[in-house]
Amino acid sequence: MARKINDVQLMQLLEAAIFAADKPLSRAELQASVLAEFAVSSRKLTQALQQLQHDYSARGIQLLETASGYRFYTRPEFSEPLASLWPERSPRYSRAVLETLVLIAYRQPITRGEIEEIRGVTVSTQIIRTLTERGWVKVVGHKDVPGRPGLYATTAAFLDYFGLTHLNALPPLTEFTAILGEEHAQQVSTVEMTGELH
Amino acid sequence: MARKINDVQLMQLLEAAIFAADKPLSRAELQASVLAEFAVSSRKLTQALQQLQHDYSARGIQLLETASGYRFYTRPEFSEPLASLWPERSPRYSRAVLETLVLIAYRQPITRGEIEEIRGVTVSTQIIRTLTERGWVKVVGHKDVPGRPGLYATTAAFLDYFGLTHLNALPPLTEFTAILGEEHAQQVSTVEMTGELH
Amino acid sequence: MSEQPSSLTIQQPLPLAYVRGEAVLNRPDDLYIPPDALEILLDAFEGPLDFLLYLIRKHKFDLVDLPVNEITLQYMEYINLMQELNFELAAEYLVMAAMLAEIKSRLLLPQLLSAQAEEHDPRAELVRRLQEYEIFKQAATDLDQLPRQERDIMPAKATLADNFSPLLIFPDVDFAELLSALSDIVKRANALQHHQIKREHLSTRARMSRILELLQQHAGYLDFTECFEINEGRAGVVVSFLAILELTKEKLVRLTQVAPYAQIHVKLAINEA
Repeated sequence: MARKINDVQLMQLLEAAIFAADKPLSRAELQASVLAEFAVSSRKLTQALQQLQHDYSARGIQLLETASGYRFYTRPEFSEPLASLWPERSPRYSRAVLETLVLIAYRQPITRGEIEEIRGVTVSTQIIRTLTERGWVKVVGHKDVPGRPGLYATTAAFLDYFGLTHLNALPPLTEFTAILGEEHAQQVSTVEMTGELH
Repeated sequence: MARKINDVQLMQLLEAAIFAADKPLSRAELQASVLAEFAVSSRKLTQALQQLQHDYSARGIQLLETASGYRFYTRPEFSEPLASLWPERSPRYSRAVLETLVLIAYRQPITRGEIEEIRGVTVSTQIIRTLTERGWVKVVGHKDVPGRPGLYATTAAFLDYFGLTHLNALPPLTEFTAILGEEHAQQVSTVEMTGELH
Repeated sequence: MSEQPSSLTIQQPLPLAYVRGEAVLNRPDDLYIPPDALEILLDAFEGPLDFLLYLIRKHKFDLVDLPVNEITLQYMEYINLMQELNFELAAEYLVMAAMLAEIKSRLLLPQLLSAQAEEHDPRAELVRRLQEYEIFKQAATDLDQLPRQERDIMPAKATLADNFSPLLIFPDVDFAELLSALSDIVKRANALQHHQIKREHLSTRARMSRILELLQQHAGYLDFTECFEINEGRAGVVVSFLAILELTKEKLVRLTQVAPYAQIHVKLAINEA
């Protein structure tokens, strides 16, 4: 038997659950766990989550929806004073790592050879290992060419880390019309078209 | 040089710090870390923390001051629904647990000592706890012997789980021995003969 | 800072550094690299495409009309400088030098200056690669600027209340397992011989438990009649009666009667209530 829950209690329960969880909680996870005993419609759930996001809009923390679900985060403007709470520095990533990561993000699924072709340099095993160990990229298949190289794609963890819900939310690729001139602008949009975003 | 911070920013910064920290933060720790760059008087700090406590007074979480400092906690009334976020699968029951259960079912009300006598081995507290936590067994009285041991009996939940309307629905021991086959039946009937019949 | 598009180096009155005994006079002036750490120059670029983009941007060359001649000269100047200093040049840089030289030579060939020259422009492939690389180079910069965990945002967490306990998921038990456990006990018949597996009906044992419970609920004290439920009929009354007798025999309850025909009282042997 479904128990009753009013709007305020629903919001408080969601709030407590999201704050207490060790990872982002998706709507499906919320329905299957804390809301299991209550019959909460999808519309009610959306309303409550929106209400929560609104309630925290003027606070020191914010409710973000990323690929794996909802989680509260501190606001980026406090990153500097908050850094003093953590003795170890946040990891920095080299341009080589970031360039490889964006190529996998925008051009997935992509082989290491294809990344090397665009970057014009060898992609070291270390770079790939850094990205896979962080859980940001993974092999999703193998290309049917000699050597059957792995095809890399980004993960939900990658999107979570950068606070994104979707690959669509990645910054759009810049069109360098200023230096490329008219005719080349068209080429750039081709680049965007071939990047499989979903 | 101490930087300026207004009341709202101070409250937001404290909020973000307490939420982001891995442990309760004392006033001294707050002053030494996130507030280090700002000249915040003790009075201002108290005010901001009180304001925060007030802001969360009607929410799913609350700001509590414990011996080691300030930290946000979920409200106790949500502990029950939140439990579903941390399911703990208990291990399968051992032979000892099942034998104890079946003896309590057939010989209730029975003391732990009596079970031990029949099984020939000690019945650990853990076994009894496993069965009582499951809600299948409970103490219905105490025997008037030294130590006044508890008398265990099965519960309605036990019958429900196994789809029995009544303890009578359990196979009678005599019938059961027939299922065991000739050799055992003989042994058992010996038992029955020597057992105190009335 | 004004500079001529064609000049890569800027004359300096004094050597910037001495590397292996040789004075280093020239360096790319807008690279923020200490002159005595010229080796880092290569590391500052993510390969020859990045390096070429740097040269093109620095000299404000138009990619559409890429002056291969000039860019090749600039590029080779760097390569030579690095070779003179015995830097280990990555193979990609040398491949790029060869590619530039090839483009340059093809441009010099007269037949390429025909009407269809544009279509067969040997620079086209290089331009395409430079454009593509620059797009992703910018994308990497943009990604790096997104607020991200650990650096800009931290998860905000609350501790669970003191009264919290996790949800226990109990194991499933099959009825057959229960019977199998019973069979194990029966098989150990030797041990059982000394103990009484008695022939009471289970209903009697169950009724014993129920009467004990009832006593607990009533402060350990019941009238004899309260142990019976008339609507259970004769069979039920018999079961209750047997249960009370068995409880008395096992010294779990005491029966008292203050006078003949007076009410019989059933009391817990040990009153926990």
